[in-house]
This record gives sequence, structure tokens and C-alpha cells, in this order.
Amino acid sequence: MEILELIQANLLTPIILFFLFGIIAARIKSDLKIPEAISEFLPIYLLAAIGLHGGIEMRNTGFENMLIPMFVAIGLSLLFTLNHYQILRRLGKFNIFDSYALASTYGAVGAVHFSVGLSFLKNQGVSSEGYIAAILAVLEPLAFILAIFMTNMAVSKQIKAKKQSFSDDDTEIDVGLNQTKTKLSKVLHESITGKAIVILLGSIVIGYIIGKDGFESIKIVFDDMFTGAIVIFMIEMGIIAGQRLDDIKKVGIFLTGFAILIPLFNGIIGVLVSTALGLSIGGAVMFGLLMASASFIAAPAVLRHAIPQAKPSLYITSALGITFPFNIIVTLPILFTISTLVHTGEGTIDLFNYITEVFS
Amino acid sequence: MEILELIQANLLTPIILFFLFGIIAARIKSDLKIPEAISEFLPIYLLAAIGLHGGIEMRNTGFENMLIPMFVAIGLSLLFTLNHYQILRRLGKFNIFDSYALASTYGAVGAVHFSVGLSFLKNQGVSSEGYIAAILAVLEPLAFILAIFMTNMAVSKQIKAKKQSFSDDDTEIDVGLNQTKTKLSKVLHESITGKAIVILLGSIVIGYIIGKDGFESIKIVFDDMFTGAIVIFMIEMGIIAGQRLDDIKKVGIFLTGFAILIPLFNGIIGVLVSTALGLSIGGAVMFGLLMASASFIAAPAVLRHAIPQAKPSLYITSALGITFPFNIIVTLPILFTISTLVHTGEGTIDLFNYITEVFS
Amino acid sequence: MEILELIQANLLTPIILFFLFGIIAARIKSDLKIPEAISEFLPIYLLAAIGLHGGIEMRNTGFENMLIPMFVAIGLSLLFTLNHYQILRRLGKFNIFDSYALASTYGAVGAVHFSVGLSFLKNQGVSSEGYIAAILAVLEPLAFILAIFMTNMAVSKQIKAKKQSFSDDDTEIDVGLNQTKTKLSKVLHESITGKAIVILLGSIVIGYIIGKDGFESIKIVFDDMFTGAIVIFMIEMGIIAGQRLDDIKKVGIFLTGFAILIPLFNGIIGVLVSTALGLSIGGAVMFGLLMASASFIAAPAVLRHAIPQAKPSLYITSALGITFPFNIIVTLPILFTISTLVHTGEGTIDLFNYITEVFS
Amino acid sequence: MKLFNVKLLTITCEILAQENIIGILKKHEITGYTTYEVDGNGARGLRGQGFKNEKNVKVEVIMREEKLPDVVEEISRTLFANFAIVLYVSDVGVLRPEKF
Amino acid sequence: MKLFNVKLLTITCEILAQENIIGILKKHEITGYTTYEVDGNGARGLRGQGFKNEKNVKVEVIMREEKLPDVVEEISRTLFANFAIVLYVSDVGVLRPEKF
Amino acid sequence: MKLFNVKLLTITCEILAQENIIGILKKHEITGYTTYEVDGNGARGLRGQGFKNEKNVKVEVIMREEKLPDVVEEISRTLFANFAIVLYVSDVGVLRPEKF
Ligand SMILES: Nc1ncnc2c1ncn2[C@@H]1O[C@H](COP(=O)(O)O)[C@@H](O)[C@H]1O
Ligand SMILES: Nc1ncnc2c1ncn2[C@@H]1O[C@H](COP(=O)(O)O)[C@@H](O)[C@H]1O
Ligand SMILES: Nc1ncnc2c1ncn2[C@@H]1O[C@H](COP(=O)(O)O)[C@@H](O)[C@H]1O
Ligand code: NA
Ligand code: NA
Ligand code: NA
Repeated sequence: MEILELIQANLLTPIILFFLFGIIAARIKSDLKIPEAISEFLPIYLLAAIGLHGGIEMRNTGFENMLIPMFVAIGLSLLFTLNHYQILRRLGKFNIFDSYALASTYGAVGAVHFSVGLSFLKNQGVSSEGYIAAILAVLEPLAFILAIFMTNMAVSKQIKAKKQSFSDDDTEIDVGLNQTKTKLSKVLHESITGKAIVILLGSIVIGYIIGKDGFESIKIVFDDMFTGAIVIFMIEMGIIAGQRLDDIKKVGIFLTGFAILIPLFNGIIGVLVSTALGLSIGGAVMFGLLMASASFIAAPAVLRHAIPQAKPSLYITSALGITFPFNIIVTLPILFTISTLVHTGEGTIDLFNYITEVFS
Repeated sequence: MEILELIQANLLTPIILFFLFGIIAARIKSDLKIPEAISEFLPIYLLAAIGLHGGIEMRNTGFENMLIPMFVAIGLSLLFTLNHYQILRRLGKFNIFDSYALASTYGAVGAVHFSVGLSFLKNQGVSSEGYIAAILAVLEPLAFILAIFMTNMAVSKQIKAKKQSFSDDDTEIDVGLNQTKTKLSKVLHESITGKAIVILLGSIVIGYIIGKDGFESIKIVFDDMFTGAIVIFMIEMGIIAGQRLDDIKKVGIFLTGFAILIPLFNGIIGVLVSTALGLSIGGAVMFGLLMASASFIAAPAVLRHAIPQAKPSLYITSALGITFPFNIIVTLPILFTISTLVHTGEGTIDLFNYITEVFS
Repeated sequence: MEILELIQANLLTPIILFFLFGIIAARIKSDLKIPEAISEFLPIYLLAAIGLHGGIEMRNTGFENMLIPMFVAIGLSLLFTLNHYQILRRLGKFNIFDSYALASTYGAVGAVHFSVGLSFLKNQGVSSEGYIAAILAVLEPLAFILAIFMTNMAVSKQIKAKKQSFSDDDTEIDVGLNQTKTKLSKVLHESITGKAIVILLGSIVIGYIIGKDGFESIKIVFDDMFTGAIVIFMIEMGIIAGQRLDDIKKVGIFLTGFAILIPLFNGIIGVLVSTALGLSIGGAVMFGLLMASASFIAAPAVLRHAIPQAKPSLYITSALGITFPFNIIVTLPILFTISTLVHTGEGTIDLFNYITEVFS
Repeated sequence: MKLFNVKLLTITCEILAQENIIGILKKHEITGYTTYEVDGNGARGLRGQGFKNEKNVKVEVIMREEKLPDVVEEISRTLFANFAIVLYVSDVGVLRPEKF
Repeated sequence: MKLFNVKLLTITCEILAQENIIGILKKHEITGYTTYEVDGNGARGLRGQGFKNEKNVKVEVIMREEKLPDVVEEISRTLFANFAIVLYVSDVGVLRPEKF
Repeated sequence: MKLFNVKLLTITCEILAQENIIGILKKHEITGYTTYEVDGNGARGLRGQGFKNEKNVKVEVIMREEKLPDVVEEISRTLFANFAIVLYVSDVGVLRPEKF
């Protein structure tokens, strides 16, 4: 029951309420809109704030003990991405392109999720390990790189198969293969130099260098205003999500279920694994939230080039229209409750059993 | 004399000074300009702040006693609108379209006025009833709806008159009437889902839900920064007003007088009536300011569709170029002085006599 | 050695680090970018904050003693501009147009420099005379006006020379001369009503009027948020500087040297002269920084019209890509050290000797 | 490369008339168009300073010649009198005429 | 629907030359035009990154054929040498030729 | 005033395809073009609401007739299937044909 209360309390915070408000504004076809320049700027600001905060914390706590959680996060992310692909391709009967695109959308991480999570913890008076911001930065391009790599493998295989049957126009196919490789390296470059990663990594480094004292002069902008800025961003996210609600019908029941259950599952695994690795209550929540999150800002930019055959209406709509609201309203309090339970020791094993029962 | 001192003190606040500065910048043809995205965002921000503030206050004070003031405000607003129409059409000899458009511009309310009023009261250390934000939200579309309705009635009558004279092309006229009705319902939808009302109502509800505690995390953005944000917005308002000063010649003497005296008259009535209803000093000022205010942001968007035959250069120029400066510089301190007088009991009746003498 | 330590400490502040970060982001071809509306708004905001701050200080300290420093600044600025021209034209062998354009770019002042300087002093806990903001405002158009005037003189002379050789088409040349004069007066108007000067002067006046008390309600926006806002602006400045690094090759070795040494020289002269005039430690630093600064935002807007024949790639690239980074990273701490030395009396004369030795 | 001749109708008008234009297009079963905000000057004076509602918008519609007269007629009949508006038609070649 | 043939002059140039262009139009008594900011690439390199002053602008002018040569001549004479600029002319049909 | 006939190729497509288009232009040794963001509606639905990546962009290229068929062919072959895109060609006159 505690979870329900927490969900309810979470539901009544400005962040969630303004998100729901945005959805309603879109549904009644209001012309309300956050100007483009503002809604383009806000993610940059949020990532800078997250990065600075993370970097400052890392300076306090050191980053030696960040390596294991990071590699585990990478491993989990890759595993999840492969798992998503199997589920989508085999059970969901999606074509190869949509399957890879969706698999990586859900294997990837979302910075907006992360912001909301930080704010949620702040509200609960719970802190988290600063290096999780660094994990966010490393995970960001990872699932895409994997998905791009796999898709290219698959496409190459198809082309090679064709090559064997029509062995006369060899050169053209070689050109095709070469093009694919060029594209791969270009997409790699793009996802690593993508603005989200660059500002996040840069701010982590700067936060680490300046520390708490150097941060003092910019604290009001990059810390005190953080939640207010998220609220404004959530209005726009709500509006965009609301505009896409009609598309959810096209998404279908299977993907809707996927978009709710898989993140929850990934998130719970994330909480349990990171707790086992020794992360704090808050750290485990953020770790779990990373695993649960799906990417809806970075994904289209990368996937549209990497897998142009995949339908963006599928992966954006499910990530923003279904997963994101569910995650910030329901999953986040659940992860917090579980993290609290397993950290305070009470019923750790019971819960483990319970979870594995439910999702097996 | 007290009024003059208050006007002078008000004149020397950042809000008014930056507004005047914007006018000067426009007059000397400087290229100074607040970028469009910022000046589009600021009203949304201001309305969200007003709404949150109002909602939180309403949670403290209840909203039972808001019903009577609201209905009185609605009644006054409609009365004023009709009164404006008569004056403009009969005395001002404006055509039917311009008369309705101007009547509703001045019957409507202005959110920028409201922001400046709140800031003025803050400066004076006086608070106001939170529910006046709700009255603002309800009044916003009202005068337009009335004006649209009346204009459509008038146009229908004209068409019907024509119908009787040329009874041969019935169907075309019926189509015309139907189109008019469709347009009416469309305009109604548009004015109710207009961004100003939507963000204002939404924020009131959210403020009511989250209360003072929930507001804490976003207070710095939505409260502490409020006056600074108005200042920035006032630069742009000043620039736009300054660019329009040339148009004032086209407005004519009659409308110039109207744009100064009518708002003052409406405002004073508003203060007196709301004082009689039991509103506080600050509440009566805000109520009066609502009555005195004219709409220059929402008006064009609605009126251009509803009464396309009316000239926007008339209603925007008079509302922004004449009424707004006069209201925030002169009317506001006058309303405050009157409200103080009638609330402290001293000379209530005298003042009443004085006012009625002046405006009779 | 103290200087090196100070340079290092300065290097590790958020402002410098985010600027370097912006350069790196541009070099790795990241798509990171501050939206145009934001980066257009920030200089307006920064100038308003500078102006308000200066005006409030002037109210405290009076502005009688501002006249001499201002005239000295004007004199120095003009001298420097002429000096730059001689160096560029004679030693650098630049054509007449590029020489005048560059001379005035470096004779002019830069508001971003000024913001960084104020923030640097704040960090050091040192204050400066408020009227230096007024000197900034007056110097801003000055070097341009001089350069425009000189260029026009030069062009007129050329035209007249032609006139004497072909005395048949008199009228056409007169028209040409007239056009040149019209252009001159237009450019004068433009540089005086330019947005930077207008907002700066306006804010100084408003700051003077409202004083510390009137500032209270907007202090959070126009003072507390100042350094945070600069940081965001510096990301964009870094990105633009980074995009131009390739152009530096085109700038050539001579201009690169000029862009480093001349500002340093001008700055040191500025510190010494203003110290002699009795300015405080911080005041002398700001005065010196003004002399050292080059204009890269206002310059193109004015010079492109005034001297269209000059290559903007030269003057923008050298001012933003070379001088600005060098000034805020190296020159600023040097000026501060020198100002401290000459103010605390220790080794004033020695330093003077040292300096004159170095630059003679 | 075979190009097919179609018409490009370009309408420059005040932003608050955009909805009306698109309504008219819809009525004539045209769902493809491109829009963008512009500034301008004309009989109704300088537009694009001040409030966003006082900007202009350009609406560009690639369409078959058959539909053009009716659309143009309706726009000029319903909007020319009360709105700042300019309209012109040009010839363009497209690859997939069935799209329009 | 009767369309009248007029010319559409389109100038793409750096934003700081816009004023000069509009000055030339005014000199030739042309007060109608449409402008909007664009990015671009050309002989003077990529434009539109960095400072706003380094963007391009497009100026579109519907005009009668008679005025075209003089306007084009003055633009090319005064601006081609020092500014990033491209200019082209096309044929369009309008309803109200008296407007231009 | 002598105008030379060249072609104006206009491509309206989703913003994420802009890079591909410019890549194709570069491959055909065309370095001059003009771009700007637009909204639109078409077979792939309303574009321009929501995320910036879901806007459209217009790419305009003045080029000689000789290069047109190859460029158009490559664009249609590589992009028509997967991207929201519309393309048209028109005739324009320029002063300095050697620029293109
Ligand atoms: N001759 C013209 N050439 C290009 N655009 C024009 C012209 N005349 C008017 N416009 C555009 O059409 C809008 C409305 O024109 P008007 O109704 O004449 O005020 C103007 O604001 C311009 O954007
Ligand atoms: N071939 C072209 N097609 C379309 N626009 C062009 C072309 N060449 C240049 N432009 C535009 O004209 C501007 C100035 O060109 P330029 O003077 O060649 O640098 C460029 O920045 C582009 O916006
Ligand atoms: N008939 C049309 N006229 C003008 N622009 C169009 C038309 N059809 C499509 N477009 C533009 O091309 C984009 C892509 O079209 P589509 O691939 O049909 O969705 C649209 O979003 C519009 O901006
Ligand atoms: Na994930
Ligand atoms: Na009113
Ligand atoms: Na200087």
C-alpha cells in the first residue's frame, strides 16, 4: 500500500501535474506551446546542471568505485537491448528495422527521465552517487551503437546473399557494402558527438574541476532553478505526448504492453543489481531508472540516419507517449519503494522472490 | 496630493522605467528587440506564476466566497462592453465592426496589466485575494464571446434583411448564415482553449493542489524571479508601444479620450463595487484593475477571426499605446489610493461624491 | 610567479572552462548549439545587468569624478585606434579598408569582456567604480565613428584625385561624395542607436534612478543570476570561436601577434593611467580591460555597412578567436596583478620600468 | 528523368489568415502544403515587428492545374478584402504527379 | 481566373545587406517585398552558424517587368563586389497586377 | 541586363534528411545552396509540431541543367522511400551563370 501512497504523492508534485496539464492542453487542441528556442535550450540546461552536480559529487566521493557499476550498467544495457530485439522480432512480429530501432530506444537512456528522478529524490530528501551522471553519459550512445551495428550486420548479410545469387554485378554490391560501412562510422561519430553527451560529459568534467566552491557563483542558475526549469520543460513534453496520443492506436496492444512492462522489469533488475553492488538507496533508484528509461529526444536524431527504414512514429510514440508517463508516475515510486525495502534489509529476499515470480 | 506622490513613486519603479525605456528605444529607431521566443515565452511564464500564486492562496482562504465577486465581475464586464459599444457607435460614429471590436477589447481583461498590478501591490506590501486570478481566467474569453455573438447577430440581421428583398437566392444566404454559425462555434472554441486561459486555469488548479509546500521547490522560478521577468517583458511591450505611437494619430481624439477615461471609470467602479462586496484593499485594487484593463495580446488573435472587418490598428494601438501606459502609470496608483480611502473608512462618502461629480 | 598562479586559478573558473568546452565541442564537430533566441537575448540581459549595477554604484558614489577618467578613456581609445592603423597599414601591409576595420575593432570595446571582468572581480572580492559602465557605453561607438570618418576621408580623397584627372564627369563624382556623406550620417545614427549602447545607457540611468532599494525586487534576476548567465553565453562564444579556428590560418602570423600583444599593451597602459587618475584596484582592472578589449559583436554590424570592402573574416576571427580567449585567460589576471602591485605601492616604479622595457 | 508540369500556388498573408487558407485547401481536398513565417511590407504597411500575430506567413501548395481556379477564387473572394495578402502562381516540374 | 504575368525577383544575401537592398527598392518606388532568414553555402562559405549577423536573408519582390532591369542593375553594381549575394528572376502570375 | 537560364531545384523534406541531401549535392560538386526550416503537411502527416527533429527543411539549389538529372535521380533513389520529401524544379534567370 505504501507504493500507492507514494505514487499518489508523486502524482501531486508540480513536475507530474504540469506534464499532465500539457497532455490535457494538447487534447483540447489549445494553441499553448513553449517556444522552440526555449524547449531546445532546456535539455541543454538540464544536462549541464545534471553534469555539474554529478561532477561535484564525484570530486567529493572519488570515482574509483564508479568503474564496476559502469561496466555492469553497460552489460545490462546491452543484454536488455538484445532481449528487447528478441521479444519484438519473435513475439511482436515487427520487421527487422523496427525491432532494432525499438530495442535500442528502450536499451538507451533518457535524460529527461534522469532529471525527473533527481528531482524526485531531492523531494524525498535522498541523495545519490554523483557518478551515475557519468553512467548516463556513457550509456547514452551505447544502445544505439549496438543497434546500428546489428542492423548493419543484418543488412550486409542480406546484400551478401544477393551477391552470391547474382555474381555479375559485384562492384555495385561492394560499393553498397562500403557505403554501409561509411554510414556506420558517420553515425558512430554523430552519436558520440551528439549534443546531449557532449554537454553532459563536459559539465561532469567541469563540475569535477571546480568543485563545490567554484560552483557557488553559478549555483542559483544551475541548482536552485533546476526544478522550476524541469516544470517548464514538462509542459512541452506533455503537449508533445498529448499530440501523439492518437498515434498510440497505431502502436498496437503488443507494443503498448511492451512499453509498460519492459521498462518496469528493467528498472527493478537495475535497482536490485545496483543494490547488490553497494549503491545507496537513491543511487539504486537512479540506476534502476536509467535501465527503465527510454530515449525520445536523442533516439530519433540517431535512428533516423542509422535505420531510416524504421518508423519513427513507432519508437517516438511508445517512448514518449507511453513509457515516459508510466515511468515517472508509476515506475519511479515503485523503484524507490523497492530500493528502500532492499536497503533497509527488511524482506530483501522475499521481495526478490516476489519480483522474480511476477516476471517469470 | 497623495495620489501624485504615489504616481511619482510608481513611475520610478523598474517596471515602469523599463517600459518607458522601451518606448524611447523604439522612437530613436534603435534595433533593440527582445527575441521573439523570449517575448512569446514570457506571457506564458507570467500567467503560470499568477495562476500558481492564485491557486495557492485559494487553498489557504477557500473559494466559497469567490462566487459572488466572480458573478459581479462577469456582470460588470458585460455591462461595460455594452456601454462601450453604445459610446463608440453613437458618440464615436465608428462602424459596427470597429465598435464591437473596441468594445470587447476594453470589456476584456489583460494579463500584463494583472502582472504589473500584482507587482505593484507586492511593492506596497499589500496582498490580494488569490481567487482574483480565477476571475481573470473567467473574464478573459467573456467579452470576446459577447462581442462575437452580438456581431454575428447584427450580421445575420443584415443578411436576413437582404434575404427578404431578393427572395430568389435563398440557399446561398442560408449557407451564409450557417457559415456564420460554424465560425461562431469555432471562435468560441478558440477563445476558450486559447493559451492564456489554458495556462492560467491549469496553474490555478495545480497551485491549489500543491499548496505552499509543493510550491517550495519551484518558488525561486515562479515567484522570486517574477518581477525581473516582468521587467524584461516590459522592455518589449515598450518597444512595440513605441513603434505604434505614429499610429495614434490615426486613432483620433475621440478614441484617445475613450482609451483614457473609460478604463479609469471602469476601474473606479470596480474598486468601489468590490469594496462593497468585502474584498481587501489589495483585492479591490486588482478587481478594479481588471475592470480598467484592456486586452492587447489575446484580442487580436480572437478578433481577427471573429470580426475580420474591424481594423486591428485601431484596437491594438489604443489598448497598448494609450490605455496600458496610462493604466499602469496613473490609473493603478489612483485605484490604490481610492481603495485605501474607502477601506480605511475615511471620507468614503466624500470620495464617492467626488468621483461621481468628476465623471458625471 | 603570482601571475601564473592567478592565471591558473582563473582558468579553472566555470566561465573560462565553459568557454574552452565550447571550443572543444565545435572542434569535434558536435551539433551542440545554444538556440539563437537565447544567444541573442543574453547580451541584452548582460548589458542591462551591467548598466543597472553601474547606475546604482554611481548613485552611491556620485559621478562628478567620472568626467576625467571618461575623457582620458576617449583620448586613449582614439590614440590606440590611430596607432593600430599605422601598425596594420605600415608593418602589416593590410589594405586601407582592412586596416581601418581592424584598427577600430581593437580601438572599440567589448561588452562580453566587460562581463567576464566584472565576474572575475566579484570572484576576487574586489569592487570597481560604477561609472566604468558609463565609460563602456561612451566608448562603444567611438572607435567606429573615428574609423568610419577616417575611411570616408580616405575614400573622398581618392575620389577627388580621380575628379582632377577626369574633370568631365563632375556630377557623378559629386553624387558619389554626397552618397558617402549620407552613408556616414546613417552609420553614425546606427552606431549610436545600436542595441548595445541603448540598453546599456538606459539601464545605467534606470539603475541611477531606482538605487539599491528599487533594485531589490529584480536583484535575483539582474544580479544573482549574472554569472550563471555568462556561463551559458560563454558556451556559445566558445562554439563560435571554435568554428572559426580554421580561419585563423588565413589571419596570418602578423595579425595573430597583433591580436595578442596590442591588447595586452593597451590594457597595461590602461591600468597604469587609470591608477594614476586615482581609480581603485578593481576600477583600474576594468579600465585596462576596456582598453584591451576588442569588439566582436557590435563590430560586424557597424563595419559591414561602414567599410563593406573590409573582410569580416579578418576582424571577427582575430577579435573572437584570438584576442578574446587570450584576454580573459591571460591578460585579465596580468592586469589584476599589475593593478594590485601599483596600488599597494610595492615596486610601482620597478614595474613601470619593467613594462616599458618589455614593450619598447 | 521525366518531370510533370504542375502549378505552385504561393500565398503570403498575415499569420492569422493561415487557418482560413488551410481550411479552404482542405475543402478542396488538398492536404499537402508547406508553411513558414516571414516578414514583409506592402499595402498594409510593415509586418513582422511587434507581436507574433502581426507577422506574415507563406503557404506554398503544389497542385494540379485543374484545382487551381477554384482555390484561387475562394481565397480571393473570402480573404482579399479584410486581410493583408498576396498570391501568385508559377510553373514547376515534379517527378511524382500522383502525389498532388 | 485571369492571371497577369509579372516578375518575381529573389535575392539571397547576407543579412547585413538587407537594408541596402530595401533602400534600393525604395529608391525605385517599390514598397512591397517579403523577407525571411535563411542559411546557406556558396562562394563565401557556409553561412548561418555563429552570430546572427552572419546569417543570410532572402528578399522576394513581385514587380512589373519594366522596373526589373534598373533594380537588378543597381543591386549588382553596388553589392555584388563586397557582399555574399545571389539573385534570380522568375515568371509568376498574379490576380491584381495593379498592386505591384 | 542579360539573364541566363538555369534551373532551381527545391527540395522540401524532413530535417533529418537535410544532411543526406547536402551530401548528394557535394558528391555532384554543387556547393551552393540555401536552406530554411518550414512546417508542412503531406502524405506523412502534419510536420513541425513537437520536437525540432520533426520539422521540415527546404533546400534550394540553383544549378545548370546538365547536373539536374543525376542529382534528382540520386535523391529520389536514396530518399523517396524512407523520408517525407517533395521535390520540384523551376526555371529561373540569373546574371552570373558561371557562379553555378
Ligand atoms: N510586391 C511584393 N512582393 C513580394 N511580397 C509582397 C509584395 N507586396 C506585398 N507582399 C507581401 O504580402 C504581404 C501582404 O501584402 P499587403 O496586403 O499588400 O500588405 C506583405 O506584408 C508582404 O509580405
Ligand atoms: N547555387 C546556389 N543555389 C542556391 N543558393 C545559393 C547558391 N549559391 C549561393 N547561394 C546562396 O547565396 C548566398 C551567398 O552566396 P555566395 O555569395 O556565393 O557565398 C549563400 O550563402 C547561399 O545562401
Ligand atoms: N502538395 C504539396 N505542396 C507543397 N508542399 C508539400 C505538398 N505535399 C507535401 N509537401 C511538403 O513536403 C513534406 C513531405 O511531404 P510528404 O512526404 O508527402 O509527407 C510535407 O511535410 C510538406 O512540407
Ligand atoms: Na533503458
Ligand atoms: Na476591462
Ligand atoms: Na579596446
